[in-house]
Amino acid sequence: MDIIEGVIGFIALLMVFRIFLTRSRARKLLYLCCLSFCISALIALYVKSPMGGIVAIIYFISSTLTSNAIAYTIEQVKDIE
Amino acid sequence: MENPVIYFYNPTILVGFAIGILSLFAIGSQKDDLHALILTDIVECAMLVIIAGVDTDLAEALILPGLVVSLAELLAVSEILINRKIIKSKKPKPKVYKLFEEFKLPIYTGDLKYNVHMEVLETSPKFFALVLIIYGAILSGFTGGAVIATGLLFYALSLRVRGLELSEELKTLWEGMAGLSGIAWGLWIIGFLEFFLFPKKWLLFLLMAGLGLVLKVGSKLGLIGFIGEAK
Amino acid sequence: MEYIEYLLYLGYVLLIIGTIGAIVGPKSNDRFIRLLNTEVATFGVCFIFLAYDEALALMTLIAVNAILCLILVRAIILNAEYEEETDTKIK
Amino acid sequence: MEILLIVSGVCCILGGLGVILHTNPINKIIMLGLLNVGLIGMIVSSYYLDIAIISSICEPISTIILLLGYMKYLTTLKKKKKYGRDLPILSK
Repeated sequence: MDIIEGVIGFIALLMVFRIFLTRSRARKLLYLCCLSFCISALIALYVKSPMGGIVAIIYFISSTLTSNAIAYTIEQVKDIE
Repeated sequence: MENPVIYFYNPTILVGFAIGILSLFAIGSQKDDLHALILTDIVECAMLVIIAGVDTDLAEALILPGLVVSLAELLAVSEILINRKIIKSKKPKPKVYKLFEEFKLPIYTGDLKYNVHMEVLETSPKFFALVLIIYGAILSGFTGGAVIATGLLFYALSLRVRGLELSEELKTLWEGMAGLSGIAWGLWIIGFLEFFLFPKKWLLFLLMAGLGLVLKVGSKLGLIGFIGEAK
Repeated sequence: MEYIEYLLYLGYVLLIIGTIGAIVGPKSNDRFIRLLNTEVATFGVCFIFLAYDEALALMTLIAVNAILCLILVRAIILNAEYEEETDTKIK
Repeated sequence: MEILLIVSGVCCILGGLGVILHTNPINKIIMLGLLNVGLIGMIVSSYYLDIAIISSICEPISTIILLLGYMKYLTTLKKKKKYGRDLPILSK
């Protein structure tokens, strides 16, 4: 169990630093997606009860919506700027 | 003996005072009105932090109405600023005001690249509004009112962004909620008063006061523009 | 370090960063950028509420913050739409 | 210390610095999402699960409002600039 949490935590830390360091906007969005998947897994592993599963599911759905909206805006605004 | 300033005051209260004084200086040297309005937000943060640093149950009871009152205050000041700007400008004032008209997507004038609506706004708002309204009805009081208002406003916004009309049922529902506001206020006062007069039946009066506050706060957000969309 | 102290110092850092950024941040003459900078200070308030165990206040603050965004963004858009006429009048 | 605590603490500090230091509003909004991830992680690690549900539902709402506002603001500014360049030529 501990190994799984360690691997996921390492991937999450790597993604946080890559979000902060890259310049391209599309790559930032991609890494944000990956980070939210990692956090959702960590939540489900941290809370050991069925309620934790519900919270992880709701967080997963709403983070997908956020990245969808940001992707739409990036493509539309590219010309104007 | 440690430093007397830290001995008398909590560090939270010190941070709150520092932020408040800094942002008040910034407001004083600002010339534009809207910048000052945005900086007022930080003064509100400083107020909340100072109250929270007291750390008793009374602090939590003071924060809840403070949040709602500051929301209403910012709403009123922003309306005044917008109206003054409209009167000053040469453009004629629009005769018919529609709720959230200014958020409509600019794809109709050909400014944007692709002729597509944002996909999230077509599928998600019904789900969000349903979940938020049911959840807010379970939590009553100020908290439930704020949660319900968030769901209703997001649903209305998503309809208007796609260029659709608000349906008649929704308008009637909202107007009915605004009309219930006076009754809800009476319910809250009666519940709060009887709570001291007849302490034996406390559960009934507690529920009455909570229900009154939910309706009151949830309908207060109809103040944005004319909710009835006057003809 | 204790868990509560960790939360408290995180809240102080976010509050101070947000305030300084909103007053003298890079390109903070633009209204939209200044609005985005003030959001950081709001998150600092969230952390301090979490550290002092005020659950109901935290829930209300999160719900109210979304509506506050709506009001301020609306004021900024309408102001930008009607502003140009007054500028030319001054010239 | 727990892993969730460390990850969300790093998220918060880097997100707060990133919102201030970037100058393009879309980059700022992405960084605001990063800050929000940290907040939800912190709330879950102190076992307030009902607040975590409310927070994760209200996050896309405020993000969508900010994005719509930015699109409208940008097109308004662009129109104004086009119109504003014409005016001095006419006045000459």
